[in-house]
Amino acid sequence: MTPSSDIMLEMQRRMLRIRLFDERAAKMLMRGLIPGTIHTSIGQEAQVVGACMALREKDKLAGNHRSHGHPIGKGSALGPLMAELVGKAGGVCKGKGGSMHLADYAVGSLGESGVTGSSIPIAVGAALSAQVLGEDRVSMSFFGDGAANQGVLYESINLAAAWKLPVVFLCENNHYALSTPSRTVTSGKISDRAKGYGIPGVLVEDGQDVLKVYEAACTAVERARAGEGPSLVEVMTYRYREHAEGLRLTVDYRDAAEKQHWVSRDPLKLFRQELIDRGVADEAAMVAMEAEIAKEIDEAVKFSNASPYPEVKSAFEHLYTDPYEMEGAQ
Amino acid sequence: MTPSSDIMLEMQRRMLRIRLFDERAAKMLMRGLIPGTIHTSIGQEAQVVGACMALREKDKLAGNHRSHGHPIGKGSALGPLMAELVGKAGGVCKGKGGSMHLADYAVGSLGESGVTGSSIPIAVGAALSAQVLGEDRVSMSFFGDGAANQGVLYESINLAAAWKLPVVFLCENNHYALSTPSRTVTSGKISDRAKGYGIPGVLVEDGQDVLKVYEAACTAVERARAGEGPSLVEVMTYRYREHAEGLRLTVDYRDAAEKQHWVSRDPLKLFRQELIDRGVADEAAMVAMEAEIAKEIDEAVKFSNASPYPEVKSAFEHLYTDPYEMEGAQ
Amino acid sequence: MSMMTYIAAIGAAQREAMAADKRVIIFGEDVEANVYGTTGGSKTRAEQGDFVQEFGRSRIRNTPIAEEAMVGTAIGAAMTGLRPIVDLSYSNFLYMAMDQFVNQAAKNRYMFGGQSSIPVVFRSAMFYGLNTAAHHSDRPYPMFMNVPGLKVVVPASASDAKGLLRTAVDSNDPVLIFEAVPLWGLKEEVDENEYRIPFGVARVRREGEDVTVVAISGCVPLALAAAEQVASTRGISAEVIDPRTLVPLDTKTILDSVRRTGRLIITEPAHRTCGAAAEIAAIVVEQAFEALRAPVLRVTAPDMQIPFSPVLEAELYPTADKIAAAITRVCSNKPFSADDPAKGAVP
Amino acid sequence: MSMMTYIAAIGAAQREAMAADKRVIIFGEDVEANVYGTTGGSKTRAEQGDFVQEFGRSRIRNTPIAEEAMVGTAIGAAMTGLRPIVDLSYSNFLYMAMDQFVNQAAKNRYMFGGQSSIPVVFRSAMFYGLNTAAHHSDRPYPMFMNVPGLKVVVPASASDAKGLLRTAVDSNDPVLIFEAVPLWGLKEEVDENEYRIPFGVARVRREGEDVTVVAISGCVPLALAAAEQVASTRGISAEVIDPRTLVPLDTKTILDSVRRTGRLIITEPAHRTCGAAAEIAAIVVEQAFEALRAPVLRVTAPDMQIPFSPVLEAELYPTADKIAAAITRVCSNKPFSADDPAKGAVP
Ligand SMILES: Cc1ncc(C[n+]2csc(CCOP(=O)(O)OP(=O)(O)O)c2C)c(N)n1
Ligand SMILES: Cc1ncc(C[n+]2csc(CCOP(=O)(O)OP(=O)(O)O)c2C)c(N)n1
Ligand SMILES: [Mg+2]
Ligand SMILES: [Mg+2]
Repeated sequence: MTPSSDIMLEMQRRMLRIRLFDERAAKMLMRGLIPGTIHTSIGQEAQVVGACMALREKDKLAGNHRSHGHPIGKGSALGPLMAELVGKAGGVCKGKGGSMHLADYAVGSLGESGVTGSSIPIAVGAALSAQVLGEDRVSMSFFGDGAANQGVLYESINLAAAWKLPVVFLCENNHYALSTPSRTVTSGKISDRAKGYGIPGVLVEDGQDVLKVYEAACTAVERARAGEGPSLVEVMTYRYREHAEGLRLTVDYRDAAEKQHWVSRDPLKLFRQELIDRGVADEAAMVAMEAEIAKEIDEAVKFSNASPYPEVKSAFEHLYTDPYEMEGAQ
Repeated sequence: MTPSSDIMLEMQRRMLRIRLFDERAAKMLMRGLIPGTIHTSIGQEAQVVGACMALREKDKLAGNHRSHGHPIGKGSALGPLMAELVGKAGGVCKGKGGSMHLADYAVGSLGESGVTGSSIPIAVGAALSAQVLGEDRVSMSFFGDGAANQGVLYESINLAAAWKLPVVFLCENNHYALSTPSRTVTSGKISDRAKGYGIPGVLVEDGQDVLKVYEAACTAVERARAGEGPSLVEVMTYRYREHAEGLRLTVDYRDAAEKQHWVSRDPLKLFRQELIDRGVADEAAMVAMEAEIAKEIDEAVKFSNASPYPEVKSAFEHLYTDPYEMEGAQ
Repeated sequence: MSMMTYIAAIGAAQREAMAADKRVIIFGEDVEANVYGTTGGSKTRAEQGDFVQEFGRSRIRNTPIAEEAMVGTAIGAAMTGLRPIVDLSYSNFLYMAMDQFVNQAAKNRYMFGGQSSIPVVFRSAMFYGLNTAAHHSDRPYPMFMNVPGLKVVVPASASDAKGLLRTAVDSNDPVLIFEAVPLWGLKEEVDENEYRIPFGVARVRREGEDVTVVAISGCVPLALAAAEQVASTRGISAEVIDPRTLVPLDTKTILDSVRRTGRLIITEPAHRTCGAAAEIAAIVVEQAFEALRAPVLRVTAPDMQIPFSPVLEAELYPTADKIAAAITRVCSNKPFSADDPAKGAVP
Repeated sequence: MSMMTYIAAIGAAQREAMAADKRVIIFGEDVEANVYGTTGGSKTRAEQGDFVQEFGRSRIRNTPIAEEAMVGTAIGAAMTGLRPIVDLSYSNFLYMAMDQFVNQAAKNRYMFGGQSSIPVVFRSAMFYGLNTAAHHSDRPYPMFMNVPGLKVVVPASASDAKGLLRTAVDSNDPVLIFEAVPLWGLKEEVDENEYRIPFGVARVRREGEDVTVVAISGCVPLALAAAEQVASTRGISAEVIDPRTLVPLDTKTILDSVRRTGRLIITEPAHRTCGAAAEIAAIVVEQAFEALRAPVLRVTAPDMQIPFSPVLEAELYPTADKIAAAITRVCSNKPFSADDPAKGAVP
């Protein structure tokens, strides 16, 4: 099932957004314009976008610390995302969350979690509300190969399978958890773990091919939407940069040849060529798209620069929804 | 590999100990002689003893709330166990633990856990110390079908497999977690979950046959001892009594025919007959053994009756090993 | 009005909440079989009145034993339209889901700049004094008081249990209710009609002039008994205040009382260090220091785990006698003046 | 003696402990690559001094991201002959293993009547004030103080960090060490030889006569700065006490000081409600009431989660100015007498 040209072009557009957004953000962090730290999805764009494009607007997702790609892949406006990374009042979370905790309820992004694995049952809960309220929506949980060793994933898979909840568990296997090679701490194959719960466990060997990811994600999403319950999809991919920007490790935990192999399979370059080969677009159209996205990024940075820093009193807002008087506020 | 006659006779002896100990304890609880509550292993004796007999004296085990069978199966003296249930100073835990928290370090029983699943990594830790210190011992973790849905089990399996630790995960599948049928909350087959971690997952369909359990347990224990890592063994069995003594549920959550089927396969009756058929023992020998164990139980109760209640000050002992002065002790 | 037990009042509140709003669902271990007595007609399952029959299996669900996923699923469901009540049975099992309580329930609304609301209720019962030993006897509510974003409720009577649970379900923020099993059988006049009891409003259980006794959860009846005791034996008039909710806490009622009485005792079943009693003592010595005429005493469980043996466990909790002794001490006729060394010896 | 940073002192203590006793092992996420800087020659991996090369992969191990199993495995290993040090990196991740800390580490020895000892050290770092937002900025040590059976250590200087960690490894009971990342870079004279600092012994960082300031973790340097400030601007002499360990707590040193000064401020980075400051205030008003001349003030983080934006986060923690203001208030020349209404207004 080949997606329409429009869909394929949108895939490339979103992958470009992630790539250029993260490249810009990395520069800004280095220049001290973004506080704290950020984790880029550079190299993993096909895995993120292939999965997100399988979702409809009403569908929900919850993610992790490597958080920019998920809302962008789901269609978030870039300005408020960039403003959030900088800590501005115009940030999508009003400057309260920052990079690891992006959320954009306008597009169904329920929230990224800086605590690995912690958001997995949140996505299951969104699937439960859909089932109980009879709303036609699916949720997707993004987590890494490292988080896949957290027990809460298996509790969540078991619960979702027992209740036939419309949720997709999507493992972003970039082969490493920070400095730790997956093979050294992960026994067996993550996607094989689905079998023990009687649900489909799908392995996408080539996570750099956005169409392969999209196809696997669509199958899982359709199954969920049809009321047949959850699936576990494991996508093999690679991050091109260090775990987090600014992190300096003197230990070479990644093999140069391995890295070279994956870098040579850059998802944007691959799909750009494919679009041209398929006659979906020509070189000129691609150049135009790249310019268009570059402009979007500039706009996003402008938006962020134009946004003021939050007022101090906002630090004391949004803890509770109901009116609440805090003891000993300082 | 048929075990020796001595081993087979010891199996029947230990199964009898569990049966008679629990029957007596249940009576004592009903008569108010045992406070709190107890969970009997009546009906599950083959599953418990078949597993424990695969262990050597130095080997360790950690269990759960259904706790009497594990130390008895490992060879504990009955007196201190009974005294513990009553809350006497002579109890194996000096009256501090009670039924759900038996531990007998003399036989390698590291402790039962009233919190389901919580003791699983404790057994993994005992396997780690064996590996690091180069001690030739294996540990076994006992947990139920309900606890098998706790994430900590999969974290523990993954860690033990990654480190090739000498531990056996033994699931006591008695088909129910309190009032909840396993099939309604457990997706897939528990033993199949091992595959996702690249370790053996063994299903013992007939957990009422002590030799079948013993054989599967021995294979897993030998594998662990040989340094090849953990195994997951799931034993199908059934509890003949209510989840806990004194618990009165008006909802019939267990089907009468199902219960009848399992009761008809009483592990003690089955093995008694088998011992006679195999010519390992005759009727007279069996009667003698039953009388001998009945006497052991009487002795255990006598031991408990003779033991004083702990002194109040002992409530303030054993929190810490190092000398410690408590603020505001009352 | 009718006489109702504490546990029946919880069941009644759950029934009302389920009937009133389809977004309310209940899940937890063994709730379908009404094992803990709050999801049926009564502790024994009456043909009618059974929640499964009344509300259906979509809205009342047994869960696997997986507290972390259970709690996280409830949070996610609350963020997307439901108003779940999660029955965690024993308070000891909350620890399994600690990450979800602290990192998700308490933080999501704040981290996301107010995009989400998390209307979810987590019920658990403090089974203490029942010889179930350390794995089934915890009173862990103080540690949740240290987590901003959660609300902490500790009902001490049937009518409060019902009205506070309804308010909890109405709350648009996560609420943890800690029920006191020793009070499950206690009866009180309860209104069969719907009503709410607001959070942050203490209940003055007994008025008095000489000393303020703030009593929490299972210690409320003990404090009332102690108050009667010192009244008859020593003519001491003790005021007994039940805060009912610890987050938010009704500091005004407590401070006003201490400003009148000049003396304060706080009694609770939790461990002593960093308990609710410590917080209340700290608030009072900050904000009503001028009024204090005597040391503030805490009557709590000591910093000790709970032993199984009845002869040992009995020693560990506050009793009416211990509370009465503390009251007597701070009210001893010895006048307290800043330079009276005797006072130092009080506790 | 040599100048050493707080983080280097931790690394030095770990190296000493590993070299001294083969039963000591270290595991946690990314410890092999020395990501957090305490398992190598320095933050950058020096060819020699690297723990993996020095002690081998059996004794220093990367774990999967599975805190619950990691902590439980360490407890089980400690119960059977090892003395593990578990590096949990951020204190926010302790919640994942809460059940293991509370139901296993704190209770096993007690429940089993003393059959087991559990010599295990759990290290975690409180990364706050660094714009990492609510999921990476918690200071959760107070909730562990409410759990009998655990020891809670909060080093505030390089020499203390080294000596307390050695004592923790020697301890036959579970110890949780909460390191303050804001202090990681702070240098102090540290003895390169082995030494221990006993638990339960506070360190008087500055002697004074007018007011006692109990400062915890990252607040110690702030309190010292505040003390200098009030000394020069107001001639107030403040005594600054660092308890160093919160369980056990050196109440004697604190009480003796308050009995001299008559005034107490407690400052800590944790949330206010049920924090260590509340406990210390409660102990003092129980046991040294007669000496108190002014309300006891707490300077803590408010009951609020931690926002990301630097302009917001900065507002939330204690500062030298806030501490100085509190000191000034309680030392205001207004004489405090029991019937002076002004006092009520102090906080
Ligand atoms: C519960 C928890 N433990 C540890 C960490 C620290 N940490 C942050 S990201 C990370 C690695 C995550 O690896 P993976 O899940 O594979 O995601 P990736 O970074 O590779 O995308 C770790 C260990 C955390 N944030 N939360
Ligand atoms: C963490 C936790 N959750 C819930 C309980 C309450 N509980 C005690 S036993 C039990 C059922 C356990 O079922 P299973 O693991 O199959 O063991 P079985 O009783 O069938 O032997 C439950 C829910 C508990 N003790 N601990
Ligand atoms: Mg990864
Ligand atoms: Mg079972």
